[in-house]
Amino acid sequence: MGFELILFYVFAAIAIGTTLLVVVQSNPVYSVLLLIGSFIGLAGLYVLLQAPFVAVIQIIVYAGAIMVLFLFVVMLLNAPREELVTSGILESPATRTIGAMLAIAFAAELAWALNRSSTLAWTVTDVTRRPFSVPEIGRRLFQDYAFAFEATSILILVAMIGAITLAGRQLTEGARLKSRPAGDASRTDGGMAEGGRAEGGRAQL
Amino acid sequence: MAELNHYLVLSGVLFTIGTAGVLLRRNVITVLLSLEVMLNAVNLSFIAFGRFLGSSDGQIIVFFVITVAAAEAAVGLALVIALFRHVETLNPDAFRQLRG
Amino acid sequence: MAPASRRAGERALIPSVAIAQLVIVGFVFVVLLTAAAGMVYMERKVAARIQQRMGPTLVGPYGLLQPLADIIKLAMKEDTRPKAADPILFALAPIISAAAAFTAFAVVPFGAETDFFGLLDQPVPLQIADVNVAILWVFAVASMGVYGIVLAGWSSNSKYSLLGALRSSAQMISYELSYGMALAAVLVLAGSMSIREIVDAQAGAWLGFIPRWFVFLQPIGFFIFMTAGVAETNRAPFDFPEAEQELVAGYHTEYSSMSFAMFFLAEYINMVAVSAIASNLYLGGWHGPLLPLWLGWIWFLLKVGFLLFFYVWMRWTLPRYRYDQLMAFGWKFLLPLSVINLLATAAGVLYFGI
Amino acid sequence: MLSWIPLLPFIGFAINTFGARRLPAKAIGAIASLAMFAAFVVSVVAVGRLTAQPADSREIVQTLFTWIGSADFQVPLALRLDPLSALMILVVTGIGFLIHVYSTAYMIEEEPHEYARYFAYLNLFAGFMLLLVLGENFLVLFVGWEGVGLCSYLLIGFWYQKGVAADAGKKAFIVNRIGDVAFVLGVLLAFSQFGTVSFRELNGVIAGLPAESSFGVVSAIALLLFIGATGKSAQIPLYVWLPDAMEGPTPVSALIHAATMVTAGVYLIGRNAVVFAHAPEVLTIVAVIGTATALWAGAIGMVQNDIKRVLAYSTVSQLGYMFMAMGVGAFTAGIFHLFTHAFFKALLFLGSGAVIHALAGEQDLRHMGGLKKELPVTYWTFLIGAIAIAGVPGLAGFFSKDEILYRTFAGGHQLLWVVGAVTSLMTAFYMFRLVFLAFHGERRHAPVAQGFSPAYPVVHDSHHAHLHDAPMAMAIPLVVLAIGSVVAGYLNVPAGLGGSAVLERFLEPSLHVPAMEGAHAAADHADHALEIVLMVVSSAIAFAGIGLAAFLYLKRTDIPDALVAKFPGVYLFLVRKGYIDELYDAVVVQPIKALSEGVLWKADARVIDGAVNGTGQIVVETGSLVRRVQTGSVRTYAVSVLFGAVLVVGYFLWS
Repeated sequence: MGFELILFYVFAAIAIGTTLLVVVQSNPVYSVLLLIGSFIGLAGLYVLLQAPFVAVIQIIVYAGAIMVLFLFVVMLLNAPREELVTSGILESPATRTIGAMLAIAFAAELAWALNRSSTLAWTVTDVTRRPFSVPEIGRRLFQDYAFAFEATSILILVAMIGAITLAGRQLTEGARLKSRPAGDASRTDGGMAEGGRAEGGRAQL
Repeated sequence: MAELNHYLVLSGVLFTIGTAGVLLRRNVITVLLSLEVMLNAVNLSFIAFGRFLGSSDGQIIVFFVITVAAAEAAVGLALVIALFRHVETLNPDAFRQLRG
Repeated sequence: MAPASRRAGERALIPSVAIAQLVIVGFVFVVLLTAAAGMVYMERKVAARIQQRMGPTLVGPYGLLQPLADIIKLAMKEDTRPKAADPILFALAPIISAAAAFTAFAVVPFGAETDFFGLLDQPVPLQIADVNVAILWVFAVASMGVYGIVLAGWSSNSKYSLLGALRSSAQMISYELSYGMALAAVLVLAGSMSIREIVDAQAGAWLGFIPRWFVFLQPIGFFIFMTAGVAETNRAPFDFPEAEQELVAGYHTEYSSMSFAMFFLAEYINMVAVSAIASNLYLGGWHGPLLPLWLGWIWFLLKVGFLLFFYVWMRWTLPRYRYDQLMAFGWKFLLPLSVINLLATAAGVLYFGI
Repeated sequence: MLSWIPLLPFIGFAINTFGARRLPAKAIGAIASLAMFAAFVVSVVAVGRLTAQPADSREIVQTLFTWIGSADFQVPLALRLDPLSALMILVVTGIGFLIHVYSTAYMIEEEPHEYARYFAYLNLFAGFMLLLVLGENFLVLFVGWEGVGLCSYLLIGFWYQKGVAADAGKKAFIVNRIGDVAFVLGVLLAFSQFGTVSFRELNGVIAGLPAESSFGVVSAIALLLFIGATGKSAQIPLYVWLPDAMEGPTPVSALIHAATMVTAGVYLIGRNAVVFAHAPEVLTIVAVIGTATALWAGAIGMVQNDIKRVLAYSTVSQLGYMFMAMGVGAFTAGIFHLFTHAFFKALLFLGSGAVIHALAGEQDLRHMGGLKKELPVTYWTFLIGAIAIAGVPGLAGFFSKDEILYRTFAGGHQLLWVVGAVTSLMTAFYMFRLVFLAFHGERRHAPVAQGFSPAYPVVHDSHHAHLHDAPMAMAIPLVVLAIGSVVAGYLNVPAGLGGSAVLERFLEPSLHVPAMEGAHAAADHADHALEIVLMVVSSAIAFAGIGLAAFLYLKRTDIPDALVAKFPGVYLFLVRKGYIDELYDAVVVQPIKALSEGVLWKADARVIDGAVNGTGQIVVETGSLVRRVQTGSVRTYAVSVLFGAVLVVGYFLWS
């Protein structure tokens, strides 16, 4: 059992453990933090897979940007602990069990697929040992995949505009009146942070 | 020496966890987080395949996935905020105005 | 005979290098801690001088032991926590900031390769880890630093803290972009992401007397990097997270004793890290005239010291921005400027092969 | 290099379009003219290079890029310069430049942005025309072909506030469409049969075939192309648009409707000489149509009273001549006439423009007269033009026209020759009728100011204002063109007069037709005595026409009215242009209107709308059923998605 394998198990344990906690955790803030932990574990795995670049990108974009966004929203909404509301038919045990069963069935299928498929015994051969240098990846990304790249950039732009138009709007009077007293502090901050982001957004556009 | 199926199994497990989260959680934000988990599981298998097939496509596709995930998170969270302003809750089952 | 000796050499080599690495790690850790302490002293002295005061004089000669006194004081204090605070996160937050601050230094080289005067049979780089995505690493860690502050602000469940936290996170996110762009410009110039290679790309001199430092090729980039760096470290004139006059003490209002000390530490280590990276990327790291390569670390220290002094100088000279001004500056001036700078650099490399 | 020739006018167009409201009028005119001049210079250089090449294989080809590339159908956007197109670009750019200069003065009273619009159109036209003549294949040519059509529409309707002008524009556009359809069909047929749209390849392929004895594919192609040509070049039956096109500004009439665009049809035939040569029957049709047009238009031209309409009909008639030449296989002669005609007809139009300018928009011959004294420059240049077109020996028209007539006769088409001779009599007659009515005698005033034109504000009362002769910018082009009209003919002095037909030999490579060897040989070796005789005859005819005109309109000015009184029917018939417009209206326009009415209320309202509404109904019905599925709860959707995923994965695992 080589050093690399040990590392693999360590990172895998981190990833699975944190992810599980993410799902069972009832406090969204914790969920977010745990998810960051899982990302870092995955980043470690990427490094094991000779993809350090992706690993760092994963940390920068996912952990550094997307998750901050989540954290922002959680704080902004001063997210309440999950209420145990029972909202009509959907909360009937039947549907819950259906969901659970589907999930299990899916897992079963995955397992089946894994031990059915023949590609699994692959290990790294000398051909594939060589890691990919960043310039190499960059070249492919900007030459072979240039169109997809441009397309995604446009997608990002659109998403940005959409996010700003959706969330950048100031609270309407009605919403203000309905606002709960508990979270007024966070709401004011929310307004400010929102203003900050909206402004940033405009500057970007 | 880790083999491909180590990674694939791991990715499958993560994916299932994410799926369960999406289906079972009653908090939109957590649902979105579970979605990210699923995406990451897929990324992992992409990179693993890329590594073991000796092709850089795996990594490149992961970039695109990450980009899309960023867009998805931005819009999704914006929607969550907009919805929260109306119904003051994060329970997805509360957003029923679109019932046909 | 010869083979035997080589074998012996090999046997001797492996552990000695490993030891050297460990030594370096520990060394860096200690140096950073002391540097933070030193910074406290320097800060107070310079501030005093700028305000025409003497500053600390009583404790030790020239008040040199003042930092020690401060640390002891902090350690002795009671560690309080608000009732409504979230215990785990409240404890976690300062650790995250401090850890992030230290981690950033993992990829920062501070000297040429050396074999410690023949101590080792094989020279080791004066650096913890020479990874080929170092710049991105720095960027990533910088983006991790946000969490400490945000969590601190949120978990202590107090208006001022939350205000500070949100402000700072918005600020850091905004300035990270310019920060990254400036880094990108440098790596376009050097054609590598390993800081060591970047530094070595700055060896030598133009016309024999102008050192080949990137600051001469990237004056705008340097300016952007330093500005964004100040914003990243939440120092004046961008010290919104802790705007005493506005938010009592911002995100660490509720903190006291060692957990407060950790934030303190983190801030100073961040300064050191940013200065070290800046002097590596723009000021040619340990390359400089007059000194042999194995003494290059002296140059390095001088440069870092200068930049640190510059930090303090700025803090006590410039007034604080207004929040909207900060945002406007970051998004409407710094970011476009950095983009233009990057494009210009790329064009230069592409067409003139600078 | 070649690409610059059409590009320069386009650049001018762009500048004038976007600078319309910013640039001063002077700058606009200057830019437009400069663009044309630059194009002219480039053309001269290009032609210089061309002539430097060995005589038998002169051509410059420039392929810009592959325009259409699908499997075996590759169309490059290529320009080709050969002797024929060389001649054309020189004409287009040279005369075009002169007319631009002329326009700067002629249109000066327009609003600045209108002025810019005018020059933008003019440049655009020049660009397209050059593209047309330089096109290496049918498609490129077609782009130019349609482009010039568009510009002609825009420029005819330039004073769109004036209903007549707008209608004339539409008329020109639609009539041209009819021809264009045939043109496109011809191109498609050519492609489907011979798999190429490149002139050279097509002609090469066809040159290999024997001339068709009966009406076959080649003949069909030729016929279709010819119909297209009749549309553009105003031949029977599609000539009706050209006279109305005179509603446009006079320089436009000079450039588009006399010198360049209308000759596109002739050029097209010349460009595909081989194709036509292999379709003898079509050639005959061409010849007959051309001759008929020449005669018919000449006849109408004799009685028109609008100075520009007379010129318009004379243009139609001269084009008829060109087609006659093409029809009898005398391609060189036809192109040669095209060349000379460009000079003197442009000259005549510009002269008439000067007259109209001086008379502040007056166009009716009956209200002119005695302008000789006030407008010396205009008069003399106009006179030269008239002499040239009439075919008086020594001037351009003489050589080209006699070439045609001679070829016709030598080609064994005596009947056509007779008609052509009669036509040249008419030509001489109406031209000098025009000259005498306009310039000689004494001034006849209109009862009230006629001939509305927004270019001339009504306050500017024409009759008592002092008549000013053409200003410099207008005079210079007149003079240059006058010189051209004199000397242009000497490019191709026939062998009969001891000349060495330079132009003919220059054009030989482009118009060389293996199948016609016999005819050419016959023509070349025909005894020069016959040629001389024919020349004498036609000169005599020309003088006769002039004399008759002088007699009727200078001496016995009562006779014309008497004639009119004697044969009112004929006169009315001719004045009304043979009721052709009315005929077309009755036969074509009205039926189409009726048909479309029917379609609108029957087919469209019932069938199509019914279908559309039906679809909507169906959608509504299904929607009301299916909408139950839409529970509006996110997680139901998630579950269903996962369900689908499970099914799909399961399927793949089973198989």
